[in-house]
Amino acid sequence: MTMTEEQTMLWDTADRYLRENTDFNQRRDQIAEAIYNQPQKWQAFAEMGWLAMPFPESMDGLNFGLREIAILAELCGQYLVTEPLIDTLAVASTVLMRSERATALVPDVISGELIAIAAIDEPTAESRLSPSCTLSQTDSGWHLQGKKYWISAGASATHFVVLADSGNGLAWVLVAKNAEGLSCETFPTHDGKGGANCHFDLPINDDQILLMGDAAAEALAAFRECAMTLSSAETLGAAQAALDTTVDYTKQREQFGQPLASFQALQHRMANMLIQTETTRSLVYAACDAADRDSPDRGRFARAAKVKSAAVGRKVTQEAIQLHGGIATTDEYIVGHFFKRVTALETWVCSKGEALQEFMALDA
Amino acid sequence: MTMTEEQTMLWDTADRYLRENTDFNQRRDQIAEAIYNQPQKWQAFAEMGWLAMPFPESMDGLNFGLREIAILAELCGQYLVTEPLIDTLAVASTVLMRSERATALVPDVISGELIAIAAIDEPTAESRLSPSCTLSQTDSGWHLQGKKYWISAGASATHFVVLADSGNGLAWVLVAKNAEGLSCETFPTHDGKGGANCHFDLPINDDQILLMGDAAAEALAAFRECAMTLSSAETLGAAQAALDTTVDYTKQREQFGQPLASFQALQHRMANMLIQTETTRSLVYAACDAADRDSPDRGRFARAAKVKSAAVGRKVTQEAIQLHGGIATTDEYIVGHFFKRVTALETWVCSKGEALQEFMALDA
Amino acid sequence: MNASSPLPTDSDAFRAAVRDFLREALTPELIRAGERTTSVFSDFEAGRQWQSILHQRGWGAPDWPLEYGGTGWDIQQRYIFQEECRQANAPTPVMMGIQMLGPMLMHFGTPSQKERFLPGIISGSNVWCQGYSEPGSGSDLASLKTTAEHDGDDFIVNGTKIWTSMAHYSDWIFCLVRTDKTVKPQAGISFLLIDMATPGITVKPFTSLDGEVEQCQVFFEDVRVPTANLLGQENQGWTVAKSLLEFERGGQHFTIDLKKQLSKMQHMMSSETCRVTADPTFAYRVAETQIDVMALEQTELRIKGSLTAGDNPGALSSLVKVSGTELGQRCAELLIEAAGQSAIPWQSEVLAPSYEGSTAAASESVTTMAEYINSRATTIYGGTAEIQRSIIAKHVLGL
Amino acid sequence: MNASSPLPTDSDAFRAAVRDFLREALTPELIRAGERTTSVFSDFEAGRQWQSILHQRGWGAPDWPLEYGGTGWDIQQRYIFQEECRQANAPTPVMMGIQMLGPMLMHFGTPSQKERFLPGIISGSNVWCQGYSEPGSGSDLASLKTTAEHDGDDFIVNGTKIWTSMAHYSDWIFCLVRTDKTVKPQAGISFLLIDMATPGITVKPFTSLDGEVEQCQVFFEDVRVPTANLLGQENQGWTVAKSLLEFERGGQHFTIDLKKQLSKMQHMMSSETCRVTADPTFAYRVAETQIDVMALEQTELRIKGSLTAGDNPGALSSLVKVSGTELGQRCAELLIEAAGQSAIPWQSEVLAPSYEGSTAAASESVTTMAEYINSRATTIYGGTAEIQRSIIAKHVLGL
Repeated sequence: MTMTEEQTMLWDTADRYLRENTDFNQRRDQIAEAIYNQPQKWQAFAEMGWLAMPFPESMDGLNFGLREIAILAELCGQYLVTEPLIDTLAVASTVLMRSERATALVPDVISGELIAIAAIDEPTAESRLSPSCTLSQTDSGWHLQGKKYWISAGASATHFVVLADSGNGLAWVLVAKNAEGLSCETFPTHDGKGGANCHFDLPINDDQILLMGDAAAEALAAFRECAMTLSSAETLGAAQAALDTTVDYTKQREQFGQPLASFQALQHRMANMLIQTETTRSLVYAACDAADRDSPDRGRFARAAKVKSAAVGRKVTQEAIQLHGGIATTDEYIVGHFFKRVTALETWVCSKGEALQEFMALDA
Repeated sequence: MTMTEEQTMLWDTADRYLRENTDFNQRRDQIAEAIYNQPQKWQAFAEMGWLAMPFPESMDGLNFGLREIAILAELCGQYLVTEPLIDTLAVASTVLMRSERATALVPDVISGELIAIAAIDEPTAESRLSPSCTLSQTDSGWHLQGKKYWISAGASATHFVVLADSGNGLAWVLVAKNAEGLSCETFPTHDGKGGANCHFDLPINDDQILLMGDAAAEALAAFRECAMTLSSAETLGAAQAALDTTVDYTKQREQFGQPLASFQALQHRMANMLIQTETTRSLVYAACDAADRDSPDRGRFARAAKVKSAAVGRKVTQEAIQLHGGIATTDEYIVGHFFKRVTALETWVCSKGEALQEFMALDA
Repeated sequence: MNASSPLPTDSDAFRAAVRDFLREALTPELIRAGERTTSVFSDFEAGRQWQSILHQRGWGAPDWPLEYGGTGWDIQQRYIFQEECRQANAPTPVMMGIQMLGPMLMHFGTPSQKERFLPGIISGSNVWCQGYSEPGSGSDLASLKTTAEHDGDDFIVNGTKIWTSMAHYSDWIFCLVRTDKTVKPQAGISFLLIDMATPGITVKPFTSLDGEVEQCQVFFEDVRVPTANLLGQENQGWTVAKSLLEFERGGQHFTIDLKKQLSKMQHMMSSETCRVTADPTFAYRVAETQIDVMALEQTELRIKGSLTAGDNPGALSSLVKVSGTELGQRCAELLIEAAGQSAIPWQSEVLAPSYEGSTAAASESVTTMAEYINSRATTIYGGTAEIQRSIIAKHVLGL
Repeated sequence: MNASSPLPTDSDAFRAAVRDFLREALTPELIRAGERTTSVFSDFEAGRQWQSILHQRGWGAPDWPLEYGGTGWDIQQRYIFQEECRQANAPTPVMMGIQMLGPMLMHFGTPSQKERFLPGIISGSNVWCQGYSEPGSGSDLASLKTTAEHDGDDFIVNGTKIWTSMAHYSDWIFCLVRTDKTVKPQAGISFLLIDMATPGITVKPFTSLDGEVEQCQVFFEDVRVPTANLLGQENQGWTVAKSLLEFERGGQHFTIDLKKQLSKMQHMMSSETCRVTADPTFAYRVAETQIDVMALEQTELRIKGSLTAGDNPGALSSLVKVSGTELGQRCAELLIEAAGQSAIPWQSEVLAPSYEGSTAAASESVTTMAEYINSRATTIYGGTAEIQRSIIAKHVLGL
């Protein structure tokens, strides 16, 4: 599970770029102006090939596996990236990759022009897997009708990839954000990603239907599994960064004449944070490897990683705030932002509870 | 919830008696010789009126409430009493009190000659509430057939009060331990109470059937509720004693040139032990008061106390061992014995899981 | 009708009387302010308005002795009153003056100080904030560096205070300042009452993690404070502050808020957006939390039962504060799990009591995320959970 | 067939070969000894017998280098071997000689020491125990007081050691002793190998909380030990011991035992005595524990993957020890809950491998209580969980 040379190079390059191009105060200012996807940054991601990662070489892609994509996810957590990177890569790796009709779109995805975000959540909880959004046949083609809510990174989308019920199984439908008949309300989110609530009531032509029936269901399963692992990886990166920040802070901050880091009760709690973060790391990397080997255990590992990372991400970032004290409760200090991002990741695509139930069902 | 003068007196008297008549090493020796009920002690309990507590004055009883009985239970936890005190008082307060046929037995119960222990557990889990043990009518009377296993304090019983299925609802049947047709295997238990496994296959006459039908079911409900509260009270006493022992030990024991009690990580853990023990105390006393006031909430409080005390008793006694270190893992040091007794109390009559489920059912 | 007017002493009747009052007095906007409260403070103006209404009714400070405008209610009645206010979604005003400074003024203040300050506190016309923590001294309060030096009949105050809740709205601040640097830290501290309008004071508000502004840093530059504004003896400020801290911890009925959170949970679990109805462990975790809330409630009753009004609950208040705040965090965690994805929108305009429009979040999740985020601060302010545990270790266990 | 005999390198075939061997070599009594193991040690005689069988097969010390009788297996194969032994209920011999002393002898021992001691260790004919802790020095190991003073070619050893596992069965003890009192504690300690038959040694066994005897106190009164039995340089014992401690922590594959516990759980949950089948949260808690075991297993693999044989896993071994032992305690807690009342009988005779009679406890719960009780010691011996956390804080986090 150590990194290959290629992976190390990818990590180093991405880490350097993000370190040099991330400014925490600038990030706050941009979020305040409802800028969640900074165009130059997105362009740079495209130029570095990040958006081409999952696609095969035949499509001018890099043919990277989940382990490589997870490197970016981990760094997104560490640098609090608000750009829709894991969101688009999860869709690209699973839905777009499976759709012949999407082939024509891939160059725009790779260049960064087309930002496709999955729209699966609806107001009722069950509808995440069984959408109430319908795709129905009309005389002239199809019609999409329904609501998709609380779409993380929805504010940055140029297109939505909408999960709908076709009457004949599931369907994934591509809808441009500016399409007539789509009313889309965007809103800020606590984690700075920006979200959207959408009402769809519009005609759809064949080309927009990316997948249907069994293929669509398979793509949903793959999308969810991919999202579980990527959210785990990003959570890992955020938890590690929260721990690092805490270690640095407690070494500097003095109370009662000595650094906080010298208090045994705090030391043991930071040791727990490390233990939890490191064991999570092992599981996240194992989930990537299981997926890349297409192991029969891949679904089990993805769910295990999700369950573990959700619990650990929550606990570690909560502890990071507590060990800092007052300063961590302000918006101008970074550590609380890891906590907020981890909180959002907890429920993105699949909650810890859902993952645990599915894990048990796989074992039964 | 502060104690009345009478309760304080009861506490002080019982505390003094147990302090003066409890010797930890003697206790170990007796357990090794399979003596779980020391005759002089049991006689003293009777003389102090402890065995008469639940009965009305008309029966020469003291007519005390659950709050007073719980005082004894708490002290049983503190002094690791192996005599079958809460076991017999739980039966007396609920089954015997409800049975007219038991009236004749009460003087022997009060004098300590008749030691009646409830036998409700059977090899399968469900049978705790729906016994597979049968009481069936014969030409000449009745016949009791079946197994009762893992009867805590069963080794000290002179009689068993057996829960059986009469075909017409439940029945409580009194069987002398030396009755022909009862084969009884006694065994030591980790908590020093001694137990028994029984096979019943014997004729029963009418006088032995203490309760039947609805009255028996009501008595079972009352017995379980009473046992939940008394096990909570004894757990509380044991947890408090484990905490006190830990505080004393860590003040004396030095490591790295200072008392263990001066290490912040250990201080905070002992503070947690105190917080948990004190909040449990509040709930246990509230459960007693709810029972004594016959409040509509009495069942809810009994179950809440059971859930809380089981969790806290486990955690506090585990922590007590950990904070002591090696010495606490030996049989000759007291603190591990609180842990073992609390572990036995966790499952006595009703487990934490059962109590939690019942608590939720009451709320629904 | 003033504080001494007869109210039913029977608790059911008392509760009914409180409910009648609340039904009449709470406007829809005040109720919205209560509903959309995401921390200990409601919308400031709504809170001030509510305090004035309560004061007019004679209920401005139920915990105070009758002579200072209290109600004369017993502990049970005060508990019922607070519980009914919370259940009716009354807003919560800035209470530092009433809950914290008031009792200490009564105990340590001169007659003229009491006369001067208490009426403005109870009416809500003077809002107070608390100036204890400093950038360099959080848990280690005694290391504070803000100085007050004599200059004729005045002190000259220099320094800065941080985590000063609601300072940007406050008329006055009660402060710990160093008046003697030559003695050991606790011995050289005094307790000063300072008019926020005094020249030389500037306030820098912080945006909290939830995007709202409640905390501030307050800077003092050659601020003149009359020596008449000293509460207690000079260099005795630590004694005054210590009782205050304990009062702060013991003065809250945590279980009232916790039960409110649990009833929100019931409401959310029955909504269609709830993400956890299919997860059987969730209901169990809620039930275990309920049981812990019952245990804390009985503990609060035990402590209150052994105190007479005005007593100092001492170190046991640390136990209640730790349990109450950590249980509140658990409730907030359960709520955020139940809300799931429906809580991600962050629309601060929605929290204004005047807002009547629709919300991007599910209606039952509008405040959930902010409450969850703000719950993290509850184990930090008013003495961290770590400090409370150290107090328990030292003063209860004698370690 | 000795260690260098060819075995299949493909892991499935290797596993099959190990299974074949175990099927043949394990007698019913040895299996019963394995099944009725309630701590790290099986019945002593059964363990010794098994070690001798393994040694004859050439598998007495798979982790050792080939030249000393090791197997030459890679990490994966050693893991499979251990896993198969555990799954087949092979007994666990006293391993202090093989796991702890052996590697240090290879590293610090003179040629003649290696020649003299290693063969007896691997064959099981010489059983070793570890003499580190003393009544006054537990976690603070460096404060130890047992002295060794030069007298001609001997040391004279005086003092006492405590928590010496299996001392009452051991032929030899490796000890930390103080050889220089004038320097700071760590600098004056030496590492001595002492024959337990030497006059002046007495052993006092302790009954453990579960009623069995494993721990002892060992007393040394003017015990003569040849200076030739010094391992490493005089006053360098701390260095020797430190690597040993880390080796002890890293040398165990915790997840093998954890997976065994989880499979016991599956078995118990399908039995009719199981008390928790109706409780849906129980299955969830088992699943979450399973996930934590998976995470630890992957962590063990990550650590092993970055080590070559014989390397010292260092501070990361503390992480594995804390997680492994605390997870083992969680498994033991789940098992005791599942067993419920059926685990209350305490019949030590039942634990003897020769015992074939019936049991008062349910058959699947015979060892459950003792395992639960003994699990509490796992976070105490070999460096407490507190010491491990302090090591992580210091050496990994740099606090």
